[in-house]
Amino acid sequence: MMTSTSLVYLIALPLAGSAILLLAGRRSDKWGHLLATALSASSFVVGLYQLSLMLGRSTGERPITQKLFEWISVGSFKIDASLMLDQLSICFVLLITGVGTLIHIYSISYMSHDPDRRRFFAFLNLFIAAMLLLVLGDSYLNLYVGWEGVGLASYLLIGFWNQKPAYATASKKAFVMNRVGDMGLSFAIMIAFATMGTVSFSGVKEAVDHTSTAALTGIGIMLLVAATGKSAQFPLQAWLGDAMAGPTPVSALIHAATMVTAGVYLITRSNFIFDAAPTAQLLVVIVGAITLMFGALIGTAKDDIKKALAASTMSQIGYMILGAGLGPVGYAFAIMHLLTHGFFKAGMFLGAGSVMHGMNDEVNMRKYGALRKFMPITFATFGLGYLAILGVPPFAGFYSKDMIIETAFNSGGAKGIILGCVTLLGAGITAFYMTRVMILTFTGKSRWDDEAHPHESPWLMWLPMAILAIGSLTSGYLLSHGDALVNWLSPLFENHAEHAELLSPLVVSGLALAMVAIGIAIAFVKYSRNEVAAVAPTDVSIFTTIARQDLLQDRFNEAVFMQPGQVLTAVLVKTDEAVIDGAVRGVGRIALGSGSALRGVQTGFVRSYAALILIGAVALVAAIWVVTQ
Amino acid sequence: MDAANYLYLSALLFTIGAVGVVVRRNAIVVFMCIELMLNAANLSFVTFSRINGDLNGQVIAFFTMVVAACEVVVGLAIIVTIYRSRRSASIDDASLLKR
Amino acid sequence: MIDLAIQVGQTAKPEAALFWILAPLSVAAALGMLLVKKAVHSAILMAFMMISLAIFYIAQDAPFLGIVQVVVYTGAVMMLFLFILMLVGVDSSDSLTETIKGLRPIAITAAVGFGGLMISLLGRATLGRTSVGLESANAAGNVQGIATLLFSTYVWPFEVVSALLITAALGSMVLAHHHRIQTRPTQRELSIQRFRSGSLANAAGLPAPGVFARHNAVDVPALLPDGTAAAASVNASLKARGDVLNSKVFELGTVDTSVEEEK
Amino acid sequence: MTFTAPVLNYTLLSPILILLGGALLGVLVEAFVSKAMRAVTQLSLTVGTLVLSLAQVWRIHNEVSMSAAMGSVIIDGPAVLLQASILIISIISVFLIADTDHFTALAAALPGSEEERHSLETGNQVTEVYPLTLFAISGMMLFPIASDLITLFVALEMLSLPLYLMAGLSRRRRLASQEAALKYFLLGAFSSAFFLFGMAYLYGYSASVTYAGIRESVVGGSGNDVLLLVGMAFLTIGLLFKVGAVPFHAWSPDVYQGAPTPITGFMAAATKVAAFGAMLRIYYTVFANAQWSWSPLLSFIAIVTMLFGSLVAIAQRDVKRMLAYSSIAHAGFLLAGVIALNKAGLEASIFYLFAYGVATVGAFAVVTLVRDSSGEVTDLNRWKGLGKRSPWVAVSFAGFLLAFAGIPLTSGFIGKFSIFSAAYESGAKGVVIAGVLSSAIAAFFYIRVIVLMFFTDATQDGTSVQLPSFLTRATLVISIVVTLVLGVYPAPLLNLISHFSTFIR
Amino acid sequence: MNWLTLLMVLPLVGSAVVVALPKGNEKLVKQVALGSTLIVLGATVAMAVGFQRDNVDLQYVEKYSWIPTFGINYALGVDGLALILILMSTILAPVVVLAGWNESQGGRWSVKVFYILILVLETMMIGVFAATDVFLFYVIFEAMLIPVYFLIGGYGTGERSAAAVKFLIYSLFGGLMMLGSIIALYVMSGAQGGHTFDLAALSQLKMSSMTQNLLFLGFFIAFAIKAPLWPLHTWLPDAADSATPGTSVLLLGVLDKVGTFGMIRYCLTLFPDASKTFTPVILVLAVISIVYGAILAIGQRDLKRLIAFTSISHFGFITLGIFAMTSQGYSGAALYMFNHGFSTAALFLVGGWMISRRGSSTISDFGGLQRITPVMAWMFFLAGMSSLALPGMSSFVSEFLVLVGTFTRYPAHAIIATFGIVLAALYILIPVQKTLHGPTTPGNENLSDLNLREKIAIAPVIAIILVLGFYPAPLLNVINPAATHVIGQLGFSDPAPTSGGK
Repeated sequence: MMTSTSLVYLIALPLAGSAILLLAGRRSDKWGHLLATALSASSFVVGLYQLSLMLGRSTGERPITQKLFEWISVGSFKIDASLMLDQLSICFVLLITGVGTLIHIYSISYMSHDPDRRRFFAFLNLFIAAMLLLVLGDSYLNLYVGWEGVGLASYLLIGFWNQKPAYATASKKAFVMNRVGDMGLSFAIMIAFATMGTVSFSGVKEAVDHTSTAALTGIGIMLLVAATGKSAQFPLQAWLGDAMAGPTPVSALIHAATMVTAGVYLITRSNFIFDAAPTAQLLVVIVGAITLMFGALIGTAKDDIKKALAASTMSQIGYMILGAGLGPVGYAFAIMHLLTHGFFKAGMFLGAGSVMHGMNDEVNMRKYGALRKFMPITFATFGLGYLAILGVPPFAGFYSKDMIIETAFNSGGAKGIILGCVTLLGAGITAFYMTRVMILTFTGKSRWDDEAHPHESPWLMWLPMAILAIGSLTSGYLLSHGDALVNWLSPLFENHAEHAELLSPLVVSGLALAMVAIGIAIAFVKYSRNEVAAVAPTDVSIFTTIARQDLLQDRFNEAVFMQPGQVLTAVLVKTDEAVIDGAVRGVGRIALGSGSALRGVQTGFVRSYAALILIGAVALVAAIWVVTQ
Repeated sequence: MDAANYLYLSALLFTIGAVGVVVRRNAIVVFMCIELMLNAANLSFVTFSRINGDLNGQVIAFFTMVVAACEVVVGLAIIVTIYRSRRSASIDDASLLKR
Repeated sequence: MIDLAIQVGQTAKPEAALFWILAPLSVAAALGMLLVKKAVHSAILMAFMMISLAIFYIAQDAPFLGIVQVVVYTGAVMMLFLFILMLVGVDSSDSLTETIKGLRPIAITAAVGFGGLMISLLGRATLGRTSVGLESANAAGNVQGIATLLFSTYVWPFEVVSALLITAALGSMVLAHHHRIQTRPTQRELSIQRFRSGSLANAAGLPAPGVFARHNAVDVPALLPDGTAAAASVNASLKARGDVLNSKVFELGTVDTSVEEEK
Repeated sequence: MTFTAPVLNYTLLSPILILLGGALLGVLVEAFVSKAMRAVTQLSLTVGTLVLSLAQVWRIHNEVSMSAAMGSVIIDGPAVLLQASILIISIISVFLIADTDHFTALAAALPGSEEERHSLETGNQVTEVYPLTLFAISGMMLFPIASDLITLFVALEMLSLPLYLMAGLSRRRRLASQEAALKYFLLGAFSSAFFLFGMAYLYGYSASVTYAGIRESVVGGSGNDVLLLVGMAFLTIGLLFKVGAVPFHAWSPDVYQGAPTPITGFMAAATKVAAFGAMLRIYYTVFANAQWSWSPLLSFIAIVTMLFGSLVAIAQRDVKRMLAYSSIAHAGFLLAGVIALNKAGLEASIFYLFAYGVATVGAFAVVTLVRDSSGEVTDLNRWKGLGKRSPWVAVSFAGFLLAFAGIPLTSGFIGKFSIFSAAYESGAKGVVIAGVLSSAIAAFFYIRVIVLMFFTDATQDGTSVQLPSFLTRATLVISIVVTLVLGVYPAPLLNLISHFSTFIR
Repeated sequence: MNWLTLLMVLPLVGSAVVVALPKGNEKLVKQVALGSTLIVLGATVAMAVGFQRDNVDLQYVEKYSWIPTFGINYALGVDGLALILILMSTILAPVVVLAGWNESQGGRWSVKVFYILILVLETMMIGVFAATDVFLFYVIFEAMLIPVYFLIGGYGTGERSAAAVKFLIYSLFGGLMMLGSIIALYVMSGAQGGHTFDLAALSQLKMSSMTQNLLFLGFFIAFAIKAPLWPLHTWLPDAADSATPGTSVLLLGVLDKVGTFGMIRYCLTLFPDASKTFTPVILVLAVISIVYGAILAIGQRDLKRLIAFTSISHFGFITLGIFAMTSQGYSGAALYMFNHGFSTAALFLVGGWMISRRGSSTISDFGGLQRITPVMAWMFFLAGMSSLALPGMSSFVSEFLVLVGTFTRYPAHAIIATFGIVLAALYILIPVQKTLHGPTTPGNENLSDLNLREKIAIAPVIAIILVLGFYPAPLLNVINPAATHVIGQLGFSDPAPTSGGK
């Protein structure tokens, strides 16, 4: 593999920005956001430069590495701090820095009234750096550093307004649930090291052949656990909705476009493991399928625009995971959906931010309505994103999502049919809830409070939205034209044998569009024709109630983990005091007690002392008597 | 009748003396019981002296008498002192110091 | 017991008789010491027992010790005990009820155990050599034999014992010796004091005790010319002991019977 | 029968003879020197005597003799070491005794009487304590070097009688002091009766009263061991009484508490050296070959003693009583040295005795300093905040306590280590385990006192720390310095002990 | 040049100077103390530079006869592990002095005494790691309790004397257990060729497995108390609760390391077979400590106690690493010791500043500090991140090494221990949320942010945490040779990759 000396700048630039802003403190308030944006942009430029270099090399020589220094080396556990850029990473690098830069720009305006804007940009830069490390690391342990780094950045950004207790709690929840996933990654690394003696991607890839399936399945499942945590997949998805506590640009960047897709990256990156571990792969598919339905169902019931979008994100990532779980055929489609999703979902989030910006930070869609007139640009960009996510041709989603649905159907047997149906149904539900969002927000009658004065956002905000909207419009076509992305990525993946086609692409598209149409229709019937209540109605079906509560996931966690955990903690605290320390104190008390009791021997009477001596003498004599028996 | 009988007698007297120390309360009687024990020991010395056929035992007995005399002097002085302070010769009354 | 008996050998019959008479008596006396209430009785029993022991010493060819036992122990030490008993109160008697809970059963058990075990052990003891007797050791005389040992082999402890004696003397002095707080008044001072006191009644000295003509004893107060008793005429210590007789019976046909003498 | 005149080696006996001479001179001083001059004369006489005696011990330190006094005493290495220890401990004790404030003005005066008040006012002093102390010391010096039972018995009485007396001479709380004397005396006499009875059986067993003779019988006796065992047991009772081992310990807390504090210190330190010295000699030479018979029993007693002393000390509220129980526990530790029955055990015991003795005197010296208007304050509750009142005194007391607890860098640790390792070496593992365990228990109450002194606020109850007199200060300084130096660099002393500690038989 | 002796003497000289200083000038006392610790640090660094890192033998060896009667030597020497621990101690000492500039003021005694105790303690801290004579080690091991005892009892807060006593009694008890074993070793050495306390010589002793097991326990209990291993930990929360932050840093950061250091240096070296025998039990205890400490930390209401319980969890990791008997485990544990010193120092020092400003250590009394005292909040947050072993922090490297090293031999233990990292997130983030986040609660409005002195004090700690997180090689290079050596001596080598049984 070729080596490079410039990869490090990708990470170093935003990292330096973060460090400068944090260390300089208030002194950098005036120019901090500009610096951060500039550094993010320059990182993007470096990324483009690397892309151009890569394009200039032949297929086999495209991946490059840079060894920075020896990080950990103990015995056979040798980890270098080294970076690797290949066809997969470059996609992510560009997505991260590109979308990231747009969101930096957006945030300059969006956060302009916040006294801590500089800190916000520092965190954003930190996130960019960590995310880049995640995708550039050449071993699982390096990836792990970025993995937790983005977790930290996410925590800091979700809790950016942590003076609100609920937000602080949300950030904590995100971190802790991510850590559960991280634990999975730790296990995966440990198993890998114990069985293969290496944790670098290349090393593991080589070792797969002579490693047992059981071990590979273990690693795969643990990687999946990691992915579920980071990518908000079932059963570790509960944090994502709460994570909307963070400023909207954060939701757009981290919780829509980039970080949450890290799980997809991980699974795709580990394709050699999953390909060799069918059980793990099956689990990936199952998790993806469940989550996509899960997210879609939650999305139908949310009145909070950001939470609805978050549920959608969850669902869309479910698609990606599902796609990645479909094996060699699916990886590229998963990545493609990831990239297109990065555009349209980020665009929609920014749109939501724009709406909130104009609506005094109101997030309840029931208090929107008729915003189309007041925010035309936002409506337009949001609408493009909407079409993209629905998979309406020729928007981006059409290319990427349909590929996944198709691949699902074609994955063979009952599995293929079930998965295909699930993805189709998901598409329909997606259409329903996205249409609901559109209707509630932009059409109908206004349901705002009196204080609200909706207005279009400044250009600094709508420009990024516009760019992303263009992406939503074009990216699908560009990436799939001539199987561009698939071919680009194919050197990384095993060659695959084609399954017999169950359904042709045209049929799939037709079915999908039909489902979408049904979804849209239901939404129109339900929301456009009826008056929408400004206050969420309570006399709703049990399903709505459950969906509003994230399908009871929080309740489940509360009842199964948190409450028993709290009880356990309380019991242990008491036990520690009463039993363990009590035992120690008990020993002391026994000593003191026996001391006090033995004091009783000392009656103060000479005669009893003499009796003691006499008893001693008798005892001695008796002992002699016994001995000489 | 053999010389060993003296030893038995000596052991008996010693025992009685020892018990006396425990059961009697008058300091002087207690002290006399101790003297009884010393005398019992002396009887053993004399008897062993005879059995062993040397006079060492008798010499020890003699020393014992002298030492006992000294002890008596000191002991009685102490008893008298405490009697004068307390107006009581009962050793049970002297039990300020305990526990 | 049998072993020891064989090895030790038999002693002459008369000694046996002596032993079997005196031994039970001395044991009885020793037990008596524990059981009698009055300390002085204990002392008497003790003295008896010591004399018995002296006889045993003599019977066992230790005449010197026997004599010393009588002279030093019974004569001097026991007398010292008796003196102290006098000082403390001859009549004082102990209550024999036990006040310390549980002590008596313990003491009795211990005593029975101790005595029983000791006798049993002595019964088991063997010496591995025969009894020698003191004939040869006493050949030059018992006193001479002891003296030889005392002044040669045991000269060092003998010397040290002298220090012990000094210690004892010094110690008892520390505890008993009073310093004179003020100097004793001289005859002259006493005389001056007498004359300077309120009346001249005592200037000539105190009246002598006893009643002229009727009775003449130190424990009866003198009668004053008016027939009343002169309290000052009796020794104070007699009064303190309550040994003063009532003088009333010795008075002449009294003029005034209501006078009560002081005590 | 011919009489050969006895030959005494006066040089070898001179340490004791000097002491006796000094004591006799002291008696004469009582008779002929005016009251005003008596105290200072006695003090200088006593100290002079002790120093002279020590010098004499040094002069004979290389001598070895079994016939110094017609076979009554043995002069050998351990004898010299023990005698020197006794003398050094005695010297610093005498410094304490010299503080006039501890002894009654007139022993014969009734407590609370006019006579007592008067003699207090006139500044009367019982200067007889000096010769009595000297007599006691000469008894102690003789005790460990005696080599026949008679001398042993006489020495025992000689060291005891003055102590009985002096225990009753306290200036304050005189009833308690007299009670202490009575208890000490009665129980002491009781135990010496056992001692004597044991002697009788040993004499019966071996037909000899000398160590050598008894040893010969132990090694190659023809009869059975009953008389030996009984005699040994009773003799041991007498010795164990003196060292305060359970169950013959009961006198010591009461006597320690009641006796005048300088005497308590002297008694606790010097008597232990003497008694253990004698015990070591007897068990290491006379009874060594009967080890099978006494070792288990003595081990049992040692274990019980350690644990009892440590446990009961926890529950004490009086500093003197606490130190008494601690000294009981230490008697148990020292018994481990006897049980060891090897050269290491002997060396360790001698080191321990010296180190412990010095620290003990120091500790009691501190006790003498804590006072209120009615004398010493021994209630631990009133020692609160001592560290604030008088940091140096408190720090040195803490030093002694840490030494007792066996914390490293104090002499106590080296002592404990050496004695336990010697005992372990001889296979007495149970004793070592019990020793370690009771050390842990013991640490508890030593630390409690340190907490009281340093970490508890003082209450205003009139307790104060007296400014130590020059001599008391000397005692304190010497003992704390010795305690620390022996903890940090004990090598010279250990070498010395190792060089000398062989009993001749 | 006798480097180690020099290092030990320097603080003593410093304390002598402090003693000699005139009364009343507290500032001068502090300056002298700070100067002394900095000089010691300089000397340590100078010494460390000359350390030959590929040499597994002891270096800077010194040996003088101390108590020849018992074969005791004043023998010093360091291997990589000892070197980094000494380095850690000497770095922490000036930090503690500077950070706790005013913490000596509330004590029972003067400021002077405080610094004398600190300096004397520093001497002993160096000595305890440098000793190669078992007796010398024991002496220092026990003697160093005394200054700490007075530091807790004299300058702490709350139930300080009770806590000090508990600490001392626990430690003494453990020490006496060890003394028992030491005596046995000594006696055995006498029977097998002459009394000695030389570590190397003692490790050659032949003994029955029963004996070895018992003696091992004697040592191990002492060390397990020191490095609080469940269930011998209950002294630590009380002690940490009562001690001043600086004392806590030295107590948890350095003194407790003696326990884990001792396990490596003494338990493993002297009793290899017994170590193997007891490994299953110890591993279970270690895992329990990890989880238990973490859960208890979550349940604490008091900031200091919380930190103490986190340390119990961390010591579980260290113990786990040691007894995993792999080079990763060993190096991880060794590195963990070093890192834990700094992460705990950061937590205690910043926590201490928060507590002294707020006048309360109850977590719920704080709130919203991030808005009021941003720098302090950041420092606390970073310290917390270090404690939960966030990648990029030094503690991550060590924790992960321990887990990986354990997993290769004892997967089950490693798996349970890994759950500790989730709990760690909880026990750090809960107090972070309660103290730093949320609205500013009454009583916190006027707290002041860190001053320059405090910033200077904490800066090196944070710097070390971060730098070593990315570049631990300098330390690992020093530790690694010893790791392989020690593991090899025990007859272990790292498990080869299993290929999962294929």
